[in-house]
Amino acid sequence: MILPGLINYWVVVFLMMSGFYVVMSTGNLVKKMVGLTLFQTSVFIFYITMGKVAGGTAPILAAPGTSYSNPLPHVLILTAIVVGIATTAVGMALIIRIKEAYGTIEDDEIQAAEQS
Amino acid sequence: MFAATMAAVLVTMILALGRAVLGPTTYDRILGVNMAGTKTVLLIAVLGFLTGRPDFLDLALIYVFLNFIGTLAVLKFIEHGDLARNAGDGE
Amino acid sequence: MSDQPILRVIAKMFIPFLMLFALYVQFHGDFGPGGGFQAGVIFAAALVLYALIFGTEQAKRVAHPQALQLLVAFGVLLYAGTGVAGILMGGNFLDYGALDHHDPVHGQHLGILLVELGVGITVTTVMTSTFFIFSARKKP
Amino acid sequence: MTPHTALIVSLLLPIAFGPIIALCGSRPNLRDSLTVVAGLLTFGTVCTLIPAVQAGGVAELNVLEFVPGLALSFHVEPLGMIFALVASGLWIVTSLYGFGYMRGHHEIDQTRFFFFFAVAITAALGVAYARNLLTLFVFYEVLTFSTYPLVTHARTTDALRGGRVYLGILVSTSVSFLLLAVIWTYVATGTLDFTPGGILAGNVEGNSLYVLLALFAFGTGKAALMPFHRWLPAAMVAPTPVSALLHAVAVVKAGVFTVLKIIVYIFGIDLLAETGTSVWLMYVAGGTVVISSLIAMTKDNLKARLAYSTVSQLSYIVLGAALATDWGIIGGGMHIVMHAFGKITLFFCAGAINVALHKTEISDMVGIGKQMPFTMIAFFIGALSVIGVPPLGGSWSKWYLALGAVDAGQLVFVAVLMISSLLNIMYLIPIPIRAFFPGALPKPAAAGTAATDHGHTDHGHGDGIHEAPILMVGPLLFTAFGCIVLFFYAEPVFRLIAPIVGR
Amino acid sequence: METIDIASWVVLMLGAIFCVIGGIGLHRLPDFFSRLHGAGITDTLGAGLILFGLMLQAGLTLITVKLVFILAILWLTSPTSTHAIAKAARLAGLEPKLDTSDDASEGAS
Amino acid sequence: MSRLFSLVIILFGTWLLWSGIYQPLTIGFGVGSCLFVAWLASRMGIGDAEGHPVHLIPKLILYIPWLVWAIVKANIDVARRILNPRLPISPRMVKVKGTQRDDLGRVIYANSITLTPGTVTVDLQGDELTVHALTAEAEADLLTGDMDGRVTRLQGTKG
Amino acid sequence: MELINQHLPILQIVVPLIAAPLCIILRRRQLVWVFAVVVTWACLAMAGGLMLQVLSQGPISYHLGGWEPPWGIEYRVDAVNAFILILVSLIGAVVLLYAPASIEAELPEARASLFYTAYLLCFTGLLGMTITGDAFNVFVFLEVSSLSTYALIAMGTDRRALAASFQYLIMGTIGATFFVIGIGLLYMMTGTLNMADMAIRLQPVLATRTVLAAFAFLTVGLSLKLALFPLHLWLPNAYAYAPSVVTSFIAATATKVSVYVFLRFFYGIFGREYAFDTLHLEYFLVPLGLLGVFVASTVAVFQSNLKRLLAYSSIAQVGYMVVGIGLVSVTGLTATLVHLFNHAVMKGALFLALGCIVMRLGTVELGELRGIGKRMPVTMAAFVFGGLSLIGVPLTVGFISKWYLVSAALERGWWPVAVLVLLGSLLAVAYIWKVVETAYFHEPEGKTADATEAPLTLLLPTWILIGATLYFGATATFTAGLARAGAEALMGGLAP
Amino acid sequence: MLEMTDLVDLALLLFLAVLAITIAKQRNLFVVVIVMGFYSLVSAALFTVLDAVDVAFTEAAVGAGISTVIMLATLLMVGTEEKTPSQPRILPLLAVVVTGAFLVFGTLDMPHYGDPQAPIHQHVAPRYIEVSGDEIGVPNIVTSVLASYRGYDTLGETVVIFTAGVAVLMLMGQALRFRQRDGDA
Repeated sequence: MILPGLINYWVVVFLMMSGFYVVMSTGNLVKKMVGLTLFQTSVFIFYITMGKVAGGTAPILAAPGTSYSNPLPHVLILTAIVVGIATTAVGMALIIRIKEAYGTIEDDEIQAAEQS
Repeated sequence: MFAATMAAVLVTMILALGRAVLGPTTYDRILGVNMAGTKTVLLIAVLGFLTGRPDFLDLALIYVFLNFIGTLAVLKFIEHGDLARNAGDGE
Repeated sequence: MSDQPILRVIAKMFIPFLMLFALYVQFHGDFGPGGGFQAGVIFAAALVLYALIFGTEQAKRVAHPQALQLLVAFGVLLYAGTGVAGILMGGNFLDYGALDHHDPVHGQHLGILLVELGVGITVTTVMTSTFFIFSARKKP
Repeated sequence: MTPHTALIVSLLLPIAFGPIIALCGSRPNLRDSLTVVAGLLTFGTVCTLIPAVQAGGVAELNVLEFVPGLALSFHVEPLGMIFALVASGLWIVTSLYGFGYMRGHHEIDQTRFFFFFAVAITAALGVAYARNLLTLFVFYEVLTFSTYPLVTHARTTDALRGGRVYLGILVSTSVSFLLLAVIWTYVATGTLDFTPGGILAGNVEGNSLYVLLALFAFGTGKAALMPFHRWLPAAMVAPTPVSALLHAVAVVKAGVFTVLKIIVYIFGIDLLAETGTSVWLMYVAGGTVVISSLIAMTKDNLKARLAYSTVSQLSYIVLGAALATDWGIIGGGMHIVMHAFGKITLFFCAGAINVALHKTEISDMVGIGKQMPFTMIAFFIGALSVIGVPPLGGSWSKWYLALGAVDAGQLVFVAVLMISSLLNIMYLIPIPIRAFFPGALPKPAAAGTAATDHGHTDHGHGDGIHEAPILMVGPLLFTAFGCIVLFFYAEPVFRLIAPIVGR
Repeated sequence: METIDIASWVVLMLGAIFCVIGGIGLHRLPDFFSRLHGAGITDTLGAGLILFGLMLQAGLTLITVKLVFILAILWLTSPTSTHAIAKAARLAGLEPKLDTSDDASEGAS
Repeated sequence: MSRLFSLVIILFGTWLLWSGIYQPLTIGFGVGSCLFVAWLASRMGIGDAEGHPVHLIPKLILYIPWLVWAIVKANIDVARRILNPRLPISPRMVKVKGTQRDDLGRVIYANSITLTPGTVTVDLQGDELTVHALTAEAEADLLTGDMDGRVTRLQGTKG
Repeated sequence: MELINQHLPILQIVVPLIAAPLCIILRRRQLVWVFAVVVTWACLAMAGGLMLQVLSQGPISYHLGGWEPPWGIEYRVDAVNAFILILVSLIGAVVLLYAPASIEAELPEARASLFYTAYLLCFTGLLGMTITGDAFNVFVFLEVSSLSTYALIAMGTDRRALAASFQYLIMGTIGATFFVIGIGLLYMMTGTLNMADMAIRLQPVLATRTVLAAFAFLTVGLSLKLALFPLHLWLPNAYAYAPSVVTSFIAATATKVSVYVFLRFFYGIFGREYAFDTLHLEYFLVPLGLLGVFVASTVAVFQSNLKRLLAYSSIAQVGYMVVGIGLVSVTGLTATLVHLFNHAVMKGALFLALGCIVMRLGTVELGELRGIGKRMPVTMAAFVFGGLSLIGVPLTVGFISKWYLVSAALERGWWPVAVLVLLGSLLAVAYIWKVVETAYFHEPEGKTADATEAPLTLLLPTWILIGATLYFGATATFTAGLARAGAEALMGGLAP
Repeated sequence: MLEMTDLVDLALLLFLAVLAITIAKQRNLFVVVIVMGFYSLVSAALFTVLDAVDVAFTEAAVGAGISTVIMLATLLMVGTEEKTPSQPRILPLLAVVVTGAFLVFGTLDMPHYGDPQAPIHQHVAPRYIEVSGDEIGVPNIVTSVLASYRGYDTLGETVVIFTAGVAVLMLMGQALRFRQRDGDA
């Protein structure tokens, strides 16, 4: 049985948006980064979801006649994951530097420090 | 058969997850997460059999490894005493 | 943390297998899940584990930061160099088939092996040195 | 020298001398003589073009393909010839005058001054030679920006404020109206070349034509049509040679020249005459003539009064263009020359008075005729020429303008011209009169300020002649003389202009 | 073949049951330290039985070898992690909720 | 040196078991990988007796079944208590001394304690283990020293 | 030589790409610099070569790995991106000349060789985004350039550089993620990632809601990257606090490349009919662009930090480009493309001039620059020329852009747009003249009192760009011709 | 059997949703990071269910491993408590709701989950599946595509990682100083 075909996507949309919301709503830089990671990871899920073929298996050649899921999204997401971790690393390095420079990692406090 | 096992694993995961979400202390959360992590290993192992392609157990293996490393990192973090201040974070 | 016997002992037993597993993943990416990137991350994880248990300074003696930096560059160069080799051998950039004119499939295989190795090296070294840099930072 | 070469050389000479002048900054004498040499050479080269123009042959030159399909191109046609002659000729005179003024006044940064002066002249020549609207616009803007440092030369707060108004109005109008109009024209017609008979006919019609004319007329801020005239008095913070050359000759004339050219070669007088599109412009110009004359009367500062006088005189030319008749155009063209000579004389005099006696207010100038007889005589001649009294050059242009008005059936503007002349008399003539005959006329109300300035006034009442340096008096006498000559030899000017309208 | 299937089925079910029990324990037990024991159940016997059941399914293949590896590593690491968490909790000042009743009364039951 | 050698052998064995692809190239990679890992391990100083306790393997074979049996028993016990509506537990902390010679032995002991549900090693300081026991029985079991002795014997004979 | 010609498209990217890790190996800063300079100029030469090839043979398609396009990644060079390639490599090459003197003055520590590495990576990323014909490949190189940009920006001496960089990182990553979502949706509906292939396969499914969503996500994602008002918030601080070299390079290239990608997607993949005739993107782009022009210019007038001032001006200029896109005509696109180039040249020059000032004074606060025109005449002259270009004075490149933009607006009959565009440039007069007055109408005092002219190594690159500003302003046949060729290609759509 | 995988799929998605909400609500950054690591782990499990074993591998290694470690290392230096947000966050919520609504709107015309007739399964991918075995000679299609067909993307990916390394080095500078001391000695 194929479950009503779009529920998966809707949940994924929810995931993406919760990540997006975290980024937008929090003033804490670390949490912003976490939110970003959440957002990106959810996008990965989105891609992978669309690559799934009902009745398919992992795209590693096995017995002839096997049906495989689509390998292309997998490849794309492998790349995207790498990009994600790279961004995280750079973001975290920046956060540490910000903490050293400002003594805080809260957005509003940083802004207050600049104004004074 | 595998399906039933799978279901049980899922239920356990839900329970562990519940602990992770509910807390109340940070350590309960870590415990929940850690336990759910090992359950993921089982999940993947069972899944391999369920889908008839059990040759992806490397995945399960890496999960065990990483779960361990993750937990150690957490411990290292706690040892630095940073968490002492907010041990019982309540809600 | 090396004064914690349980962790120390278990980690010591563990690390060689983790590293071996990383290499296994590296070289079996053709046949099953895995490949250079995953291998690199796992290898880095092994080094990170070592650093967690025995301290960053000790880990730096094992994996010298300067060597890591050179290897970072080397990984990329290996990948790009394989691509350029494709050009020099008469194909397009990254055309591994050109690496072996008699048996393009073998050329492909060789090329994939090399580029995966490049990826693996870069990822390992970047991740490791990133962790070193982070953990060596004094708390402000 | 072929006309082509002459064209190039005359354009390049000033700009080429600019850097040289700048480099010679440490040796003022060399620098100043170079400036004069450049002026003479330029003027000479421009003169060589006259035969070609009179022969009807138009020297054309494409320099750079500006944007594909639109080149920076030049040619010489009668109107441009006139303007080029005036600008380059008076440059020499002004330079000479400038040396005297700048040295006499101990101005700072004279090198920079003469450098930008040279650039401005190039720009003026560029405007004169423009083959198409784009080229004209380009040099029009270059002129604006290159004169800005001249206007603000003093670097005082006042200069700064004046510079802001100057730049603000000129750039705003040119960018928001003129450029829009230019591009519109291009989009509508596909060309920007100045073509006898105009290019708009058949391409733009109805209300658009009105809008376009308005954009052009007001966009040419340098023509100082009300309400965009404020920059001109504001720019009087500049040193007098600048006011003289740029605000009696180059800049303002570039403005009215642009209007003339656009009306003649872009709209075509036939189109305007048929459609009556420009009638409103006549009223605006006429209004400007009268109103600014009235304002001029209230000004006690000599340069400010002259500035408003200029605003008024410029609108004569615009009026002439707007009349869209042969005589109107000819009158406008001639007025460029006549007014240039008259007004530059007046400005020179104002500068000379300033340098010699440090006086800027008219009410302080009572009785200075004794100290500066030559200057004040020249002033008198210049004033008469501006008013349009024979036997001075100014009378011709006014005559032709009046003819044009009659031709166009707009008799009301004949009246405007008359009234304006009267007003001119009222605000210009009292100055020399009271200079020579203190107490001959009742003191104007503003004279009261003189009392507070007593020490200053005293200085002026010394005995004997106290003229400005010869380098200043010479040029102003020369231009005053020019006013007279132009009355008797107006023929060449007329012959130069007439071909535009096919006469 | 049949017997192995049945055996593995039984083993898997047992494992599943232990897993769930551990999960329940995670919620029923009163404090963090006692919950560690609940987690212990799932990690040791629950996981062990399930993996063992899978081994039975796979037979003598490399898959079984891998399952053995997984189990071995799991059993090596899970007590270590548990210990680490417990120790960290104690270091952070979290005190176990100890049985306050008399030791003897408990021993009697 | 011999320990390093045994490490390589064990690693290579592991490789072969994991790999499942026995082509010259792959096996060659395996050899290279094992050597590389061994080299790094020796650089790290983790190939010693503590980190590579190859000498214990024979005895471990005897110990593990016993441990598994202990685990099963403890599991069943704890599982019963969890399912019991009254939840008959009485958590307690207890300190025991490990009689093993070195850290390796104590670690095996501590982990064995943790592996058996009902007891968790909370701390290991010197030779003293702090254990959290869920029930009095578990505590009592621990205090019998049965497990302690077995682990000690695991190491013991080699002198 | 034949080999090089044949592989020019890939060499364009791979040469700087390989050079970056080599920089790490070379280590010595002077050596690295010389090497990087050679590489960037070689890239410029290659970009020129590509342009010649494109002009003589039409679009070039290069199959990476030898795989045919929809299966492998394709590099596709046509008139549009060859133009952008030239732009990016020109700016990259010129700005790099400027780097050593400047970063020694501005970088907190000697991190020079890493700096050049990151610079080359950023350069590579931008080129890669431009040249590729594969939608996902754009994302990869986008991230290469973005990540290096974050690091480069954070090198600024002011601690605000860090906060700015982080803000950019967040916004940039959100933008990139939106972009990825958009590509994912498109991929979902077409099954391909090759742009040309996508354009064809998209036609039958254009009416679906999914494609609409993809369209929206791509729009928002790219708008974030190109700092379209009101998604520009990351830009001013990032430009203001980055080291001058970085600001010059990024300001001149990064948003430009994003604009190009924007064009590529909307004209190339979705097609003009869909984006504009069906969805009327222009009613969204033109108002936003104009709003951006006015708001950003007005804010710029009130800035006291010159870098911030220019940063806001950049936002305004992006507004012009977007208006050009929204006019949907060959002239409008020509305006956008030509402005890409023109703005890059002039803004690069302006920021370089500011770099000279920073080097001598350590500040670009307007209040501390009194009389600087006297002390650093050559630098300030460059600034004034650049400023004039920003205003759009004839004989500078700014005028050319304005000319095309207004022509396009009038062609379309949107005369209010034309008027607003012109009025917008008056605001530029306001903020530029503020600087001119401070620089020239005060006596030098304080820091400026004993400032000296910047060294030749800084002035030379600055004046190269100013020279370009004036040259291409006087004769725009080259730039405008290329831009027009590109615009026509874009209007025709990407489908072969 | 298939029903089961779909069920697992949904169950895991729901887990993820719960975790996402936890992350959003939780103030203790330490917990946030741990839960995020776990989120990665669960999503990796989901990837396995969706046949993306390679991705699962990577996501597990990265998300649950390195990424968590790096974040924890950061937390060590910056503290763990998120300040209570002072102002109500209406605008973000609005933006998120609008974006989400648009995405949901976009899903309405999507090919259904798992539909073998979806365009992506018709166009490019089939070729990979059919001929990569012969062309590349590697059983893992993902590896073939990753390293050969789209090898250039992977080169880009390597460069991204390299860039991140350079960026971190530039920002934190520790290793460089170390190197210079070394070099001078």
